[in-house]
Amino acid sequence: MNIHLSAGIDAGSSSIKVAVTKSRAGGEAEILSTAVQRIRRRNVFDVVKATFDEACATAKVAPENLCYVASTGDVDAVSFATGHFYGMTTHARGALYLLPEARAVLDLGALHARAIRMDVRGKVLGHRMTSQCASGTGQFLENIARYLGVPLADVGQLSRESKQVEEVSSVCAVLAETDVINMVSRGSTTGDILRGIHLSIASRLVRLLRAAGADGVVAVTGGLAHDIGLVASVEELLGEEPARAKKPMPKLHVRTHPMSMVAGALGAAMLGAFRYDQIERRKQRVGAQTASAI
Amino acid sequence: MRCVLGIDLGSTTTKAVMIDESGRMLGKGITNSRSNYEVACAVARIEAHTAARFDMLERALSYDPSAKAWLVPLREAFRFELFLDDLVDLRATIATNLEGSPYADNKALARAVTSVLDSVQENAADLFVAGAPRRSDFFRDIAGALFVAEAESLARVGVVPFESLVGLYDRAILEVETRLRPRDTKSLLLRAVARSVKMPELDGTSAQQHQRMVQMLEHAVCEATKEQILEIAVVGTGYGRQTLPFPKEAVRSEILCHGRGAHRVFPGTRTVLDIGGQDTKAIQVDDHGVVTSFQMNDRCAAGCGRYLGYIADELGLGLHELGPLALSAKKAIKVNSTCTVFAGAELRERLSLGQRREDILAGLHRAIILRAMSLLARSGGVKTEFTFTGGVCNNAMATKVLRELVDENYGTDIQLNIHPDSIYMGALGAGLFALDALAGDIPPLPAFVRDTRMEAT
Amino acid sequence: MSEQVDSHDQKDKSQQTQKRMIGEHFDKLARAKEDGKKVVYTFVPGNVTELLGALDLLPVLPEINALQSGMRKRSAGYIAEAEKAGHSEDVCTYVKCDVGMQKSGNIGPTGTKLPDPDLLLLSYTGCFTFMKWFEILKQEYNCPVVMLHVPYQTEGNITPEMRDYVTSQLERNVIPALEKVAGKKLDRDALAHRMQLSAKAEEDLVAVWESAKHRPSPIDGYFGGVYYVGPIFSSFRGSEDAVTYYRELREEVEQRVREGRGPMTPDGEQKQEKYRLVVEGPPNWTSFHDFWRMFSKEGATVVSSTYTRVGGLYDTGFRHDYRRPIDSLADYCLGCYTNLGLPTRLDLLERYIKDYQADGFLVNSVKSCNSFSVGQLLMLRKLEERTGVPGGFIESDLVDPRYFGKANIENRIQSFLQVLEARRGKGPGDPLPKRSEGKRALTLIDDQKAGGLP
Amino acid sequence: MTDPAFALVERAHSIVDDRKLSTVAHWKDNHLGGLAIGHMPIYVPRPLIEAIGCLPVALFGGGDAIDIIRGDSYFQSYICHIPRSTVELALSGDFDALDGVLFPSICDVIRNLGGMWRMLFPKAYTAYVDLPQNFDRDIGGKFYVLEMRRIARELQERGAQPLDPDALRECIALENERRAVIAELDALRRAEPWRVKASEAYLIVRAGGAMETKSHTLLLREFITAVQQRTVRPIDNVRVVLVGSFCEQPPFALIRALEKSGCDIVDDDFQLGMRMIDGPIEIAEGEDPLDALARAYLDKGQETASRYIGDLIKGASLVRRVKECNADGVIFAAASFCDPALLDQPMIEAALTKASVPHTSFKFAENLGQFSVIREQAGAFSDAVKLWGAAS
Ligand SMILES: Nc1ncnc2c1ncn2[C@@H]1O[C@H](COP(=O)(O)OP(=O)(O)O)[C@@H](O)[C@H]1O
Ligand SMILES: Nc1ncnc2c1ncn2[C@@H]1O[C@H](COP(=O)(O)OP(=O)(O)O)[C@@H](O)[C@H]1O
Ligand code: SF4
Ligand code: SF4
Ligand code: SF4
Repeated sequence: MNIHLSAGIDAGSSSIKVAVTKSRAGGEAEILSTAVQRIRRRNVFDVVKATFDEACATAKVAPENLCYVASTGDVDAVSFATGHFYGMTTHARGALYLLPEARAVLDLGALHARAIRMDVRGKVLGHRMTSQCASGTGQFLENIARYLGVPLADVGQLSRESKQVEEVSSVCAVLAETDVINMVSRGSTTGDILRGIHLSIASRLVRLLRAAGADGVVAVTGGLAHDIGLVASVEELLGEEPARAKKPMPKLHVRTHPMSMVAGALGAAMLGAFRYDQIERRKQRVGAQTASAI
Repeated sequence: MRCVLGIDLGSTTTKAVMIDESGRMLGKGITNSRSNYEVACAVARIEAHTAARFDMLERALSYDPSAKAWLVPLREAFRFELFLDDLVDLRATIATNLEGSPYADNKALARAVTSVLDSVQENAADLFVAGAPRRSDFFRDIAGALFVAEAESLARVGVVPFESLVGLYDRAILEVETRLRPRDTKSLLLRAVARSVKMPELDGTSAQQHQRMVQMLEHAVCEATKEQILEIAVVGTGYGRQTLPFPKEAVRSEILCHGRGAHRVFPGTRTVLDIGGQDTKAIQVDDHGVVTSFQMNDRCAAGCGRYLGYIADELGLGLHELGPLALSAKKAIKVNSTCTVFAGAELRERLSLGQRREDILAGLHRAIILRAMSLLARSGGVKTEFTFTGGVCNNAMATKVLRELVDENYGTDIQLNIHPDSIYMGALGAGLFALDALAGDIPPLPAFVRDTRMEAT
Repeated sequence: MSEQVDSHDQKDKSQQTQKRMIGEHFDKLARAKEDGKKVVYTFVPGNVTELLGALDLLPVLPEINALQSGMRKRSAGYIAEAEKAGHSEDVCTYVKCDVGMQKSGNIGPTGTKLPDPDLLLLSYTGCFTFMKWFEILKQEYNCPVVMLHVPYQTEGNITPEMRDYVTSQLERNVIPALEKVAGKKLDRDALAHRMQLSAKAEEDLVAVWESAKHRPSPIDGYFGGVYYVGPIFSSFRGSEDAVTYYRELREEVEQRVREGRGPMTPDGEQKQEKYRLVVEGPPNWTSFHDFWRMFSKEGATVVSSTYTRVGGLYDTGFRHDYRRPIDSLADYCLGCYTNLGLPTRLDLLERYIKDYQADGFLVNSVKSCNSFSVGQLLMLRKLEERTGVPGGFIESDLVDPRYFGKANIENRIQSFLQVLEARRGKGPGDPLPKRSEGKRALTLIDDQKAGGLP
Repeated sequence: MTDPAFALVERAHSIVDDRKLSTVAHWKDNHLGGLAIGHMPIYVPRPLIEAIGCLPVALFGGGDAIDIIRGDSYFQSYICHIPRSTVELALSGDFDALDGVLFPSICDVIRNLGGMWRMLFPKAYTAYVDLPQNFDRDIGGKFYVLEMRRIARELQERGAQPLDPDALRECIALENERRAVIAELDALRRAEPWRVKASEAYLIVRAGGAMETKSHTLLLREFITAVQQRTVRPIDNVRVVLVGSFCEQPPFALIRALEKSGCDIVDDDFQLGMRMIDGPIEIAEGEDPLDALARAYLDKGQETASRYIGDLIKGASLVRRVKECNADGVIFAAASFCDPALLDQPMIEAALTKASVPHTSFKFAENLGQFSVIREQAGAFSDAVKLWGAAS
């Protein structure tokens, strides 16, 4: 069986993620490298190029040796892709690779949150996502963290250490800032405030998961998977659910992986290899048919 | 003198309006809403009291037509006196905080703070002259800007880190802001008189003239502060009614208050649009100022003043700069995102595509007013005369777009009122409800702040 | 339309009669299968109960079941059930409530299981959702449907073409289908007899409606009214029981008029009649009593309403006519309130406001029902224009408690009643001197006078 | 090389976007005394209207091009979008070229909108067209013929020509011709979807809504000839049938977004009225053409949410269509708050599931500006079909 080198580029709204993989037909794959760069206020095309080059260099793979460059996320951001797969498909595939027991994905990015239910192959069976409202997203947390003067990387830990939750009354990511201002002036600790925000976001995420019909192990992917405070809050709310529920609900377990943030890129890279194989085989089949016709 | 008070505790600002028994507006006060609603209400109320004293002072001087010119520097001087008082408090607070902190022994830091505060005091004087460009009237903003500027220059020469200085300020200002200090208006006024006659505007007058003026002003101050102001009734309104520090009987809905306030000022008003910080209301009133229908949008920042605030932050601009900048647009770029946060992201994206900041801003302003238009339409449309209230009135682009859209949709013969005191309409309406309570034989409503004798006259 | 009258502190005879009738009907339904009775599901507007009765068929009205589920706080669960099965959030909640109920075992309002239908009689009158509803039920129950398409009265009159269309369907589709299920021929004399009974009850019902012209009105023509229309809108029109019920009801109401008493409310008799209202639109069922109290505790009586005309409009003179049974059934179907064009609905409301001397009118716009709701905002404006009487607008839903915002609705009702008060000249009129302002554009007033900021 | 088909699409696009209806005004200038009669979705007997010398003008709401301000004030938040934009356009004077509007019986919203129209525009001709739900020739057919006669009579009172059977015969023939060309276009789309995009066909068909039948047929012919000359390569897309959008139309950009997310829309029910009758309207020897028109509606009307299906099974005809056009799946896209479509949805989904046809559903509004969610959803759908196929 052939060995395919492929790359996946996940062009998100806040950062670009790239993964280079080596796959065998049949699904076995190995990660050669990953790279993440935040866009900040730079030109997206430049960041894509830079991140891609970085990943190729780390993997010691020349771009021309890649059989497939798959983009995901923003279709228009990658001008040199062989093909494109949609975010839900790639996150599902990537999540399944990182956490094979997962049957659902919670993909948490800068401007969206998605709950995806999938089968053993990573095929999307059902999903729910936030659309026009940022009240459950990474940008919301970023804004609050910026306001509190806390680096993103510390957000999770601070929230985990909180003993007392500050309840956020507003559902809106913007108006919640007013709540936060009030909390600060009341002298609440940063951790308590963050935990309040986390729980408020988490309650929305739990609803998304339920609506998507998630069951069993849920893999958290996307940048917010790094936020252990948020993940803990989702766990906490899931734990409280049965007490409140009238009917028994499927038991959910959330899991993360150190590479969760690049799940989309990883999935894209692997699906790219898979698709390459599929097309090659089809070509051969068509070729064989033509041959026999002659 | 008997009077009533209306207080509008908004999400962003708290406003108070004082009305005497004849229905005359005596004074109004505004402050930023804080976490501590009682304090916010009390401060707004004190400000209204002060304004009322100035009103009385003006009347006490009305016999002398030239006195009007002196009132302006007097007001500035008075503001400055208040500023200095607050600054004293700030100094003390920082000192206390520093003592209890791990940096207690850091002499350099202590010295640096003192020096920053000294120069704040010094530089502030320039801001309190007639016509001086002041970004805000709130102590937090004025002192903050001066403090940060000074701290920056100190930090640049490497004396102490910027963060430690600003950190001290941030902590202390919260305490100062939420601390209620009694205000002795009379002695403050007398101090202001002494200061004002030394102000540059009054240069060129002889010593004798000075002397006479001081006497006249001091006399007027005594006259104006002699009479006690008796608050007979207070009615409160505003955002998050459950959090208002008022008894239930003394609370009226914002809808009713805005409708009534706008109608009082412009009796022809049949439609009121209020765009505040966290909500937008479209209100229809009848010829008595009674609300007949309304539509409201809250819980979502898209379409409220906060939307513009968020965009301003995103661009690193002040709120007051937003409108003028948008006015210079060549066209309005349509913004697709409804959500404030998404609009912010879209703004960034469009800027990176090379679109003009002004044009995007124009689109953002249009978006917020369009949302208001749809609320208006749902509440019953605009009929004859229309009043725009709330903080967003201060944004010239918002008012321009509103005018255009009203013209387009309801014809150019609609009268659109925008009062410079638009932000007080809710408080005024509340005051009028308080006046009703006074007119009827309803027993006076209980006072709302625990310490009722804040004004030591 | 409910047997739930227990909150009334004293039970009138008519109420006991109604309770008995309903109880017996549901008992019959529960025993239908063992008794060998056939069951036909159909809708309230345009129902041809006399036909069913004459053929000894038992009617079930899914709309009534849905509203009962709403009153008994079951609807939220049923709706959730239907939404889980793929029904959209956006659509009529009666349908979802019914589908959910069916999926949860089809337990009826009295706690017994309802029999499955032997036939769905799709009386397609005044609402397009009816068709979808029975298409869905048809797949759920896998049973036959017969369609009775009633054309819409756009112009407020019934043309011979319309009547002919309906009677042909009755004669050639509906009656044969019913006969097939019933296993017997329709006895035309029995039908005529039933129609005679219908007309009798209708006569008494109209007298009850008109009693509200008295001051104080002895009835509430909306909240109370939905109880009064129960029998005639549902399974009992054309029965002796219904005749008895309406005779008793009329006597009681006439007695109240003589005694000068106001209507009964959930908290006993309403003592004061401060406001007389006309209401357009169905009520909310999930918080029916709370909703009612918002009116009764303020002294507001609804003197007439359009919702109580959805199952037949009798006060404009229509009566079932035993001499021309099929024609009059057609006229009945064509004349239900929701089958009238908006201008006709507007005329009717205007007439109610004038005839019943209302101080105001209120629209309760329900999310579920496009048939009622589309156009109500325009009706509100036009009615205000035409009558000069203030109108109020509230939004809720029939049986989805998520759309009944109690505080908001209460707020609006109170503001509305305040407006009525103010219109009478007793309101919080402005004691301040009026000043008139200048021309258009940015009008400013001299603010220093008003005490500018120092 | 410039693509002549593209130029035709552009022309169609400008007609579709012309909300002031200037082509209609132009037609009136050239047909003195002719009436322009608007009609709401989905179906009215257009040949009848043309036969009495009127121009039928299909009205499909305001799309995403207009800001709705007054239109909103007449409709509660839970009502679909098309009536808002329709009222907005009318109040803005954009319908000034029309002499009247027909409101066919497709749902309570359109029906009541007709009533509102009478109140808002008392001078305009407003008629409700009650399409029969009884498909018996002697009952529903008879009623429908009388209904059509009434409309012809009422229009005649307003200046239209009297109904002449020969004229009607001719208009039916023209309509049949158009139907045949549209069918040809549909067949082409199925065979080579990369040659003609659904979004292009959408514009070409929709442009006919405000044209005389014969001019539309011409445009369609020209377009078919032009696309056949295109040199294009097939793309690795999935083939979908899109249903649910028979009344309020999705924003044009949404159709494009779906195409971009890897879907070839090989069949759809956009502007269903233009294709409502399946096959030609056949006039029997000596038959009154009005009877033939009614008969075509009764016997050959396409299945859609506002038409009673009688003893048939909901969704069965869709499954058949999916097979016929060899589609990989179905996208059900309905307007938000569209009761007919949304009440149909669970029944249709059940039928598709039973027949193992992959499907996905979403809601839209005609003025939707953000498609990210829909694009993701459609993309995930097309990915899944592409990678794993229908057999799952
Ligand atoms: N170390 C971290 N801790 C907490 N949050 C993080 C961390 N890194 C990234 N994030 C969050 O993840 C989000 C970006 O996630 P990502 O999946 O890259 O989004 P997108 O694909 O939309 O760009 C950011 O908004 C940020 O809030
Ligand atoms: N100087 C200014 N220039 C432009 N906009 C302003 C200015 N001041 C306040 N605003 C706007 O007014 C809003 C606050 O309005 P306000 O009526 O005080 O709200 P609330 O009643 O909720 O406290 C702010 O969010 C801002 O958008
Ligand atoms: S509620 Fe806040 S976060 Fe949500 S759409 Fe509105 S502005 Fe955006
Ligand atoms: S739409 Fe209205 S009339 Fe139709 S079923 Fe629902 S509630 Fe009844
Ligand atoms: S979109 Fe649906 S509900 Fe709206 S008018 Fe059209 S068919 Fe009726």
